[in-house]
Amino acid sequence: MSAKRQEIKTIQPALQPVKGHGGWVASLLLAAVWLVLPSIGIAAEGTATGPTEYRDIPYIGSRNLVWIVAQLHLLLAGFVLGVPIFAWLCEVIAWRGGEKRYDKLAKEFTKLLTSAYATTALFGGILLFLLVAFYPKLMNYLTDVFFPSFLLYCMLFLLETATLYLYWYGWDAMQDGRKKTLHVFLGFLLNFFALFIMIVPNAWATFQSSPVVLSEGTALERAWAATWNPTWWPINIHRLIANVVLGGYICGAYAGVRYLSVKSKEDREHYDWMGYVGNFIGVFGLLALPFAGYWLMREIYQYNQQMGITLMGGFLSWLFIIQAMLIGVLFLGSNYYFWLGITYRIPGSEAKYRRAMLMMLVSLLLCLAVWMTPHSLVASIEEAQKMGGAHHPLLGVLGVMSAKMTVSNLMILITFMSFVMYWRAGKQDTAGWAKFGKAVMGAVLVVASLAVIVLGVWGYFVPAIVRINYFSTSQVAIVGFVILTITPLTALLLKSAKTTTEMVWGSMPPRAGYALVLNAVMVILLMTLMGYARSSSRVHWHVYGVMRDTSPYAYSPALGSASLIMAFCTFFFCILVAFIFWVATMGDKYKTTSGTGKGDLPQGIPAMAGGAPGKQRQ
Amino acid sequence: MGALGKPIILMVAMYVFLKFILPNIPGSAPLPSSLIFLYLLLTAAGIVIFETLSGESKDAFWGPMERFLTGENLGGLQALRYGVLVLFPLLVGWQTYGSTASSDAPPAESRTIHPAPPGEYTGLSNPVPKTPENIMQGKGFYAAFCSPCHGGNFDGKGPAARGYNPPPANFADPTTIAMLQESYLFWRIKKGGVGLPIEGAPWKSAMPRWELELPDEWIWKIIMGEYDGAHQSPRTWE
Amino acid sequence: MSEVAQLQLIALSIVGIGILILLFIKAVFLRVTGFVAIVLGLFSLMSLAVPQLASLPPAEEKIDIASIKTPTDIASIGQTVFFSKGQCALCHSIGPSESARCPDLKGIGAKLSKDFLYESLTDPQAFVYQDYRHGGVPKEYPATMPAIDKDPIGLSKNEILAVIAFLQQMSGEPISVSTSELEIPGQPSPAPVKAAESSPLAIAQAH
Amino acid sequence: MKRVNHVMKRVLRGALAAIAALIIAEASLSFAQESVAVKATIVTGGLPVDDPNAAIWSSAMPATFPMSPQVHWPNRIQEVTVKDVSVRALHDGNQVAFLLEYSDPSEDQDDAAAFEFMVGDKKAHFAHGQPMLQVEGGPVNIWFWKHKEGKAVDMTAKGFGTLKPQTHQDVKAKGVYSNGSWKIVFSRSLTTDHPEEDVQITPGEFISIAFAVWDGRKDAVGELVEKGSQKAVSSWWYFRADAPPDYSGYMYAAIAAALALGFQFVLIRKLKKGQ
Repeated sequence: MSAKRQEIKTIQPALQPVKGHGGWVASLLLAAVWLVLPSIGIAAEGTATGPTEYRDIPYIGSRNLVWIVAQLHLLLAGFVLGVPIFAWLCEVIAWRGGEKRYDKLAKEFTKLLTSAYATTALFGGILLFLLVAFYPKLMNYLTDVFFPSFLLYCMLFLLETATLYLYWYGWDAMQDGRKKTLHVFLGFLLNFFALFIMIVPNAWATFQSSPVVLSEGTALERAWAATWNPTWWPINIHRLIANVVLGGYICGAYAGVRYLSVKSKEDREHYDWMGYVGNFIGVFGLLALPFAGYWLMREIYQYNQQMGITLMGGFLSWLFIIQAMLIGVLFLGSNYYFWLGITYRIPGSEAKYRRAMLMMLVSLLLCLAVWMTPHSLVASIEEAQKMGGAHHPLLGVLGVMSAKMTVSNLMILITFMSFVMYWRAGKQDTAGWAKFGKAVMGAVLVVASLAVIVLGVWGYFVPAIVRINYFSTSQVAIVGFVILTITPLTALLLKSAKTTTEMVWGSMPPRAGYALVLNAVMVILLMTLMGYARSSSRVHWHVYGVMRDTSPYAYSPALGSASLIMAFCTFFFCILVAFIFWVATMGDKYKTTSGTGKGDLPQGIPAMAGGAPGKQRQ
Repeated sequence: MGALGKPIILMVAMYVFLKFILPNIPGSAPLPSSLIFLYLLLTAAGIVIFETLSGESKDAFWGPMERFLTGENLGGLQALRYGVLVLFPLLVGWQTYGSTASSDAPPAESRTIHPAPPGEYTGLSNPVPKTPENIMQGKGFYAAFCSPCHGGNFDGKGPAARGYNPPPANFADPTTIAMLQESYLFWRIKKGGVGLPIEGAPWKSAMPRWELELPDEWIWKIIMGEYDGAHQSPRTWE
Repeated sequence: MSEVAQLQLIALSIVGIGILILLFIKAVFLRVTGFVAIVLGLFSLMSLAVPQLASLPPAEEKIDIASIKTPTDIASIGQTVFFSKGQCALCHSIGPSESARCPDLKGIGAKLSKDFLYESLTDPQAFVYQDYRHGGVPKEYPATMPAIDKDPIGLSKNEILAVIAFLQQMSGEPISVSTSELEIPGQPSPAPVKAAESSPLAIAQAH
Repeated sequence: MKRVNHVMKRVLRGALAAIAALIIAEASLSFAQESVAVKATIVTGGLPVDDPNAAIWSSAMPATFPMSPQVHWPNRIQEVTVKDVSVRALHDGNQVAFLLEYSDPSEDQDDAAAFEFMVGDKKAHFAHGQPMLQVEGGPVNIWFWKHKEGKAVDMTAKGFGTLKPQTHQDVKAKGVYSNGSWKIVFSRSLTTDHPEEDVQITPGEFISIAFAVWDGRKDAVGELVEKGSQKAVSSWWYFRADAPPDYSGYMYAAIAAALALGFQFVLIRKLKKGQ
């Protein structure tokens, strides 16, 4: 207890970042982690009476170490769960659509899985040991509550591992006919188990933020009650989508890096195409992600107003401005890649689409400007005095939820239209109803945008609950409706369309590769940022409102110092992924040089740019 | 220089708009520099994105810039080039000086206006029935205890308000009490400025800790009177 | 140099390293690494430019039993217990709430007597009024009410009385729990007390 | 077509003029704003510690702060006489002197004024360092002057009812009333031997400062209108004693400029090579 008071004293000037931990700087050094590992337990902090509640390690601090390892484990897990979804989708497309290169792509990524899976498990194991060592009291409590689901988790692990080995090693053996069907089924099973491997630990984590009361009962009943807590499903859905996004963008980034370094024409074409597919899958997950995030936030608010305000209006409110910036860059980067695709892959189309691209860009930037405008502004005292407080009298209205919700819906619409434009580029409609169809689509789009804006403005004048329950959901429904009407209409139109300009793969400029890398880094950063947000929103509780954190690390660090740890996690994760890719592709080079080559690479790729992804969603 | 000129003009126009025109719209105020920086950054990002969309536009954009920097075929503009080349390091140096040298401006402050309430104030509802008499009584209490600062018109402009920084809350503003539940107001009135968490900068708030002077029931009535008088309604889950 | 300035310097040097790599190194992988370094450095600089707030745990305030003089004091302790150790607010709300997993407790202090409340807390299944507002078929709720005086919550008699006082106060009722009913501290309480901190009349997590 | 051009030109010219006017208006506006900080300029050759009317005071920038009736704690009053105070400060490296000016229609024996400072690292509430519920606060140092006594009292408080004169008195004050306004000089050495009670002034650092004024007039029945907690107060503002010139900023600037120059050099060389 006295150590804690001491700590509070050292961090008392808390409007400055947290002081006092020499570990902050050191924590940037990976080396320190390993040097310090053997000394775990040196600083065991326990009283003579009672069992040890916390242990610490010097320099880096137990909390920071757990933070980094947990974050890396989570990112790897997201990758390991996202890649099979991605790979399986590609396999199904190849299986149903008969395009071999999707199968190749799927296999190329499944190849990563074994080593990625092992790395994830390794970090999971390290995390478990660290948690048991550093937080015995908390782990004891959680074990009490969740004991049955620990067993379930172990079992799932066995099943997942077996399925994974069958899926990967059986790939070539199960290529044809019914065997392929079986293989696709294996892929499904793999994802099915993976889903449960995700949602079981999600229950442990969400229970910490939104515990429910536990009455007497069998261990199973108690574990089940605790599992079914208010934020469990919102998190499950949010993470599932986010994992698809992560998988897609990482695929894109890998393709981007390879695209920058390969020389041969075929390779360039292949990686250009792969980058396109990765970006495409990432974007389509991204379109759904804000809705899932909104649902999660709403559940948190409903569960506990205090936690909701801590996140949105309290000490974490700045975090959401940073989040807005990262998501903004992600949206810009994804659209930029689409637009680059139009101008570079479809020769001569630039003049036709430049205007439309400018309009979309300006709208996107306007939306971003609204989204990034904070409610309380960073201002010097003088500036604040001129404004009459921390709110700007005019722009302050942009800071509230109604405005943010509106622009994020609009941004999703714009990004969707970017894709539709890309899809339609280089094609000429031949259908008789083409004019009419386009008019309908245009009308739907305009009416929907207006409706979203009107609801957003109206949202200022109705009670919050009406806005949350009716207006925001209507906005989401409208955007969903637009996507669901325009996609099939466009697909129908393009079925009969004549291709005027063939798509040229492998002609993208280097900056396209960097854009893909940027998008992946943004997604990873966002995940680390949200990891910090989730942990900090519990403030000084291990289990919110039930078990208080009485360790010296009960405080939450300021965003600035936390950002360096997040940046480190992101960087280290990128390196890990690069390593996994490198290990997995080492064999290929050997094969390539020994003569097989990539002979069956696609040449005429006309339908693919738009057609194939369209098929994929139907 | 056309491709290069337009973006420069756009940036300058944007700056002039944000710095000099927007603040002079009625009901507006000068923007803090952080916000101006943010908007200019977005503009710059937009320009770079648009100008690099295709090979041709990229060349049209970077080409003159490159030629300018390398000084090839520049002719009369050579002097300007040297000027820019000298100015850029000086500008960087000046910026560095500005951010490292001790400044006359006091540290920027960020105060969270509606920080998270303690857990035990999140789930309460008003136990006092919402009758016209109770609301009237609440308005009476408001006039006696709150209006000196928060104003007879609920606009935060009471006669005693002027010396206080942060200023008393303006209840007529839809982003204050209309966004909050009654229980939040109960906490703020009961515990006052000193009850704020650190992000609310409790040391600056003049709000009294009314629990020492008023019974809970009066506080609940004041809340009803406040919402009624400011023509707002509390946030609810119904 | 202030802490923020030091961190800014670190972030700036990360950006600088990235720029150097992009300027001088041709290997693609390293160039991409440099690019990532620039992005991450800028992210940190941005995070350092917003207000830096750490969230500190509130002090654990001791409540002296001698300071409890009026029923209102008991009710205010009850409020703390209701929202923290008692875990009541995990399910119940006072007033309408969308998230409430159990009956809304608004007005319950006026509807039920003190003894009935006490029994409902310690032996919740004795009378199953699963939804006391409705007559007829009881409404099902997702959570089952635990006996509040047993593990894992284990409130002492004093704490239960305090919660009842709070509920009565929140119903606009006169508080019928008097200070004389509270057990004198020092004497062992019949309820299981695990550690010092589970007896909030001695120590409470007050804010 | 020509006509259109002409109109366009006129519109453009008008817009330019409007912008110029706005810029000028902006500049004048920023001049007339209220202050947020008191700045003590460095002087050499002695501070005017006994002379509120010394010519050297005009070399210090006045800072104006609005005042309010004290409402945080009973007893309250609804209105106060003094609506604004103006503060100047000077220091010479050893001592600091403040000049407090405010208008007061009458000279009364009970007229009084005070400065308040936060002491130490912890934030203190401006109402006498009253304890805060979620934040551990620190003490405040109060320099109190009363016309009747003609001297300053150096006091410490940490919460209401804890205000006590210190055992060691370090502050001097002198007030002069003329033409309906008070001018009061407070002075002290920058640092003292009692850092836990007295504010320690390090040149270059911002210190929180607040003000209070009592108008000593009496009402019809001879009772003091403003006394004790019934007074005019201000919020926390900042005070900073200017630091002697520091050249490290120039060093950092030079390093940064050199780096920028190097970057520019390498970039242009690369561009010339056509990379």
